[in-house]
Amino acid sequence: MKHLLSTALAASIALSTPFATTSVHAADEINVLMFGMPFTNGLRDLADDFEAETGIKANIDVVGQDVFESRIALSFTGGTGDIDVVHTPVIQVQRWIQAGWLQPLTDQVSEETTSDILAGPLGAYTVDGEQWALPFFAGVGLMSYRKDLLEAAGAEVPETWEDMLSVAEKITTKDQAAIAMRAAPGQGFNMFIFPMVMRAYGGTFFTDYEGGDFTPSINSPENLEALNVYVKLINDYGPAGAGNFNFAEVNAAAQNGQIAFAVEGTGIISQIVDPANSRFADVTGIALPPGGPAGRSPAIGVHGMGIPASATNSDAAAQFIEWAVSAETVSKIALAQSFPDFTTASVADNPEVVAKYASIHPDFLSTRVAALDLAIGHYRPLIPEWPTLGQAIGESVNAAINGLISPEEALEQAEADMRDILGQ
Amino acid sequence: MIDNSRQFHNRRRFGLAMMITLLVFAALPTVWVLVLSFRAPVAIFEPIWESPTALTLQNFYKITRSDFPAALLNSFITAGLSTTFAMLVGVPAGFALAKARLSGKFIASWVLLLLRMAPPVGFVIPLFLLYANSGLIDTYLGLVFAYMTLTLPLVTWSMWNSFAQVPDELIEAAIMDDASLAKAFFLIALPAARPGAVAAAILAFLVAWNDFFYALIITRSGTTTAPVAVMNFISYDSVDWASIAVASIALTLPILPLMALANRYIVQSLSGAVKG
Amino acid sequence: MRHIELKGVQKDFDKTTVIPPLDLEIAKGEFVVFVGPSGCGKSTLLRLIAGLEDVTKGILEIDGVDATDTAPGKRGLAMVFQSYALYPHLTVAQNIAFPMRMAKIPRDEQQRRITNAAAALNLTDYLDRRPKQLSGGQRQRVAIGRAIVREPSAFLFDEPLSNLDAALRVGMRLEISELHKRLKTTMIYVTHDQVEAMTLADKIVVLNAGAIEQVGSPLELYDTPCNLFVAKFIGSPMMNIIVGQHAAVFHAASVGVRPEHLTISKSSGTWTGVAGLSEHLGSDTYIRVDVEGIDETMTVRAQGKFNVNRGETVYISPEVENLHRFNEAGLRVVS
Amino acid sequence: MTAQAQLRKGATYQLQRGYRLMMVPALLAVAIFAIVPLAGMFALSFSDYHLIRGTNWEFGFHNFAKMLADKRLMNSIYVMAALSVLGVAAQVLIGSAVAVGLQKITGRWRVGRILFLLPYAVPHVAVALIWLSLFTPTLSPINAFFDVFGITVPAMLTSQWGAIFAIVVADTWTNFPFAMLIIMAALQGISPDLEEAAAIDGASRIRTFIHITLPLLAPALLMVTLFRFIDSLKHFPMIFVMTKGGPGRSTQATNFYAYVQTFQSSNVAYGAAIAVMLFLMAALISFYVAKLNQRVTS
Repeated sequence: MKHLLSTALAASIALSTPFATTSVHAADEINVLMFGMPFTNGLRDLADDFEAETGIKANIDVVGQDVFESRIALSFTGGTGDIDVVHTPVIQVQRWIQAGWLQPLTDQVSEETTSDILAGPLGAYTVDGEQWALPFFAGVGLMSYRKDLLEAAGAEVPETWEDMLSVAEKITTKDQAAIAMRAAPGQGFNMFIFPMVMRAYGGTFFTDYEGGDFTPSINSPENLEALNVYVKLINDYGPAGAGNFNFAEVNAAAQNGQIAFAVEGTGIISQIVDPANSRFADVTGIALPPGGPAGRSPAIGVHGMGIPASATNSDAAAQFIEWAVSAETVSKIALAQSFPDFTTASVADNPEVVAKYASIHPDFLSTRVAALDLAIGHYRPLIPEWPTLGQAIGESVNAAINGLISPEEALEQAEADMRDILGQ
Repeated sequence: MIDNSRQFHNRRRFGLAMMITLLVFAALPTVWVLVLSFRAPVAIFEPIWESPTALTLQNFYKITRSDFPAALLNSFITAGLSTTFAMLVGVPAGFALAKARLSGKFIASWVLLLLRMAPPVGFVIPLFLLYANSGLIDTYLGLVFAYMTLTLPLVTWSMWNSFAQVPDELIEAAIMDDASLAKAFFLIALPAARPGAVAAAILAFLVAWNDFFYALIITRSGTTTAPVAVMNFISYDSVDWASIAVASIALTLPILPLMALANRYIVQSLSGAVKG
Repeated sequence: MRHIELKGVQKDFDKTTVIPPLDLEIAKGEFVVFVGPSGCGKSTLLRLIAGLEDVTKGILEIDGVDATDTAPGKRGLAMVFQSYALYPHLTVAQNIAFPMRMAKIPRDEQQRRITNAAAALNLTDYLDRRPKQLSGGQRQRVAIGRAIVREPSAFLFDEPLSNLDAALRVGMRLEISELHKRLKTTMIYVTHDQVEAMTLADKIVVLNAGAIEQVGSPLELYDTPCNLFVAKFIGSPMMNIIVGQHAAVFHAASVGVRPEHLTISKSSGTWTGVAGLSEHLGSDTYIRVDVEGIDETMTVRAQGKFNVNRGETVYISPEVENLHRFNEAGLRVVS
Repeated sequence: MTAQAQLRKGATYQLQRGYRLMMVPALLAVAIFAIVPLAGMFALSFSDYHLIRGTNWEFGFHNFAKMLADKRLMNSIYVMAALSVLGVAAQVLIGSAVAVGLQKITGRWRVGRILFLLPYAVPHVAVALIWLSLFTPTLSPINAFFDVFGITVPAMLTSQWGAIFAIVVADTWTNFPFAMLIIMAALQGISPDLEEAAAIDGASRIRTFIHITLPLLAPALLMVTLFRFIDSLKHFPMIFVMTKGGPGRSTQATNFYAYVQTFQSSNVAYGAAIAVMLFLMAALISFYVAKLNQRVTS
């Protein structure tokens, strides 16, 4: 039986190896796979610049995030070598490194390049002394608020989630919701937002992450308190359908004036406060996200670019990455797109860039820096299992929001799932 | 008598009301997509009656400058090729299955149905590993081969049914007239089963055109098909509804004339299968 | 002269033998009719000759040459199917032209033959129509036309008239008969209708359960049926069969007598019976009679008009010289 | 035809061989394009192929043993059953209603049937996106319309049954025309004499429909139901686009769960085992469909 099966599998996998082609594309050509966000869109528009500079043709494929996820898993394991440069969300990178899907680019990028990159995001890609990717994006959690509505309600900008609850109650009427946050299940959706509440109340994912004790602690009283707050804010003070909102819906609700507060990543907040996008921009302010007994922990999401282990053209790939994160390229993109999340330090010295984002909102760049300072690198645990864990926890949290199970049950279920996934 | 006619009118009215309700159900999303496609991006989240003039052609222009037209072309090529291959291979096979004297015809029909109905999620990984080793990832050929798993059983099975309705005596008459089997097939059986063949080709094209899953896994930038490309309008921080609406229209328009043209043939070929 | 000859031909479907080994000779120009009840294997036999079925055992010769394994189209035979099997997407002219196209006959020759056939079959006005637009009789003629133009050495007809209504059937029967007289080509014709067989055939082959019961001219079969099966199958109304005591008188297990060989009288006769239903056809009268000592009701033909009331006692007498005597095996006893 | 006759190479031997030759390309194609990946799927289902955890290439029934205790799988089957039963019922009902209704419409209004056919032409990804927009409260014209009257339409995608309802609606919208087409075809096959005869016999219209029309439609209805049912086991784009299996796991139908296991949890072997289970279910149903169809083809 066993023999038969392995033979069948081997046959199905290797049947056509004799026809295998070693290279999918020419040597002076690289394939870049990214998912859609302002930076990557901007980068795609600059592909010709790269070819003009280096003579290397870059096929920059910018796809939807779902499409991206489905593709890379098989490309990496299949070792197809069809991707030379890949988008590396920091939360996934650990898993990829462990699985051997990336090659380090420590020796391939120059000191000159790395020294111009913010230390935090750069460090997020340093594992076992090797550099596995270079960051181009660091989004942090911010809060936008409607000055006019706060004034009308006679309330201050909330400093803590406790404050938020009381302010939200004052603002919420039949026609006016107070707040919207991502609630859709997913490690990049509600699990981008919820840990901000969790960590403010002192909640953690593991007993001692820094000390290396990976016993799940999601079922803690702190987390339960946080989840109750999160659920209450969304259900009692959110607009209709808030229980399944994702960033797009949050963005739309804010721009339509449906809500007073949005706690979101910089990308969305910058759109909410941008007069070109939003009719309420002139009455909207920016602040740090609320904190709690354990302080303030803005969400952080880092994106970078790395080289898959199976890449056939890694020299050209490294060249591309260096070009993509260079001050010149990033400045161009920051000017062409709505992209304030750059990690190349010297771009902030570019007066045009500074002027552009100051014109959107004077506090924007400064609040972003303040939030970056507060953010912890392992906001979401940097372990290989995280994507699976985050998915499972996100599903439970979403179920609690939508009343399918109670918050207590949700956390119990999440803890059981975590143990299951971690094999404990 | 009076009672009867009132009943009759009530019934008519009820029937009419139901048909109108169903028509609204059928037409609303279409109308909505048309509206959405002409909405100015700023006004997209506002009800149409609040800013009825915020209409624009910009969305259409924008999409012509994206990757979507290329994906549409890829869809045409792969759906067209896989339909052609499936017809070339499946139509003769359907004919032979309908007319040959074979044991195990039941098994054959079962296998065909099963292949048509099997869940692609199980197929796709072995297929991917196979492709990865043979350089078929992101090639038209690879996608066309994958679509053959959908279109070939469909074409063979429905042509089998269509040819079964062509009387055996027609083929025998041709054979008696000294036609070779090939001539009997091309000159007699195929023309007699034409509605079925047209319907089969259109259904096969639809299935391939419709596919999302295979294309998601085994295409890259070079051969991305339109159903996958439309997902690219959902990006990291926004959903481009206007482009999605335009893309949906672009995805549907090529199918419409086919459906209008083939409506008759599909009913014709289905009716045989159903009457049996 | 021998044209088609079957030597020990046997046909099995899977493991069932539908035609046990069988010998048959068909002479050139002969009009042969295979007749028998449905399921007797007559169509299968025709299809064996056509080549649409394989012979399991035995040899089929055409013109003295072994044609057992010859492809159907190469046997020089033309077939007219029960359903006509007209090609629905082709016009009448194209249908008729099809076998000539296959034989690669030059265009002008094709045209000439189509014109001739259409004229002969009254199809000239319909050449551009499709089969759907024709009546049953016209379709039948197109099928015949398609067969004629090939100028085959023999025509095979598979119950060609069974889809037509009664009136049309008589007309078409005459047309086929005249066609045979004109072309003098061998024709093999399958039917379950013994009237068709009697009126058309030079030679009738009576089949039962795949086996030949008797071969002969219509009158031979009528006058000297070789067994009970043929005796009962040929002739309408059916031959009266008498068994038991009354048959024993004639030293036979059973005795057959046709209705026209019985005379009926109200005064005296061999057998005494009670009159049942009478059918008045004008020229003749058929009277059903229940005879004492005979189980089956007998049919008697009286010439002209013969009036008898139901229940009236009648006397009937057989013409002894026209009696058919059969032994216990049902075979004819030759006196 | 018996083997005997083939050995004989008789008159029809060439013909039968010709038929077999015509099947060869299809057989080869099926073997290469379908049987090979299928064998791979079965092999994987017995393996321990995992994209992250590593693979020892040990074969056994462990995946199937795991399935028995997997609550998420049970949940997914439940979801799949709900989606299939509700969706197929709605499609058959609406399809029949429209088919019967359209039968009464004659003259130039017949062109109107294209309106009912249109949804069938829309690719499923587009269908899912369109209905996602209609179920997104901030965007949907339905919500906006009812807002005018002060009615708040509840958000569908945030509750289990709401999300199932949303998927069923989208699925029904695009697939009822299929049911409609088949039932229209079957209605054409029913002689109007029968209904007229029933009317003359004094049967009410409802009785006529139940006793005359419905039994004659039964084969068509059964065919539609089975076909749609099997297809609904393969639900993917609607879930992928509209709910991602949420809220919670309440729309994770089995096929989607297999996808999640394979692509999100990297447990390819387990995903393949679930696919095998689905395959066996499809095999069972298609066996029945093939039986039904046998009358037509033989």
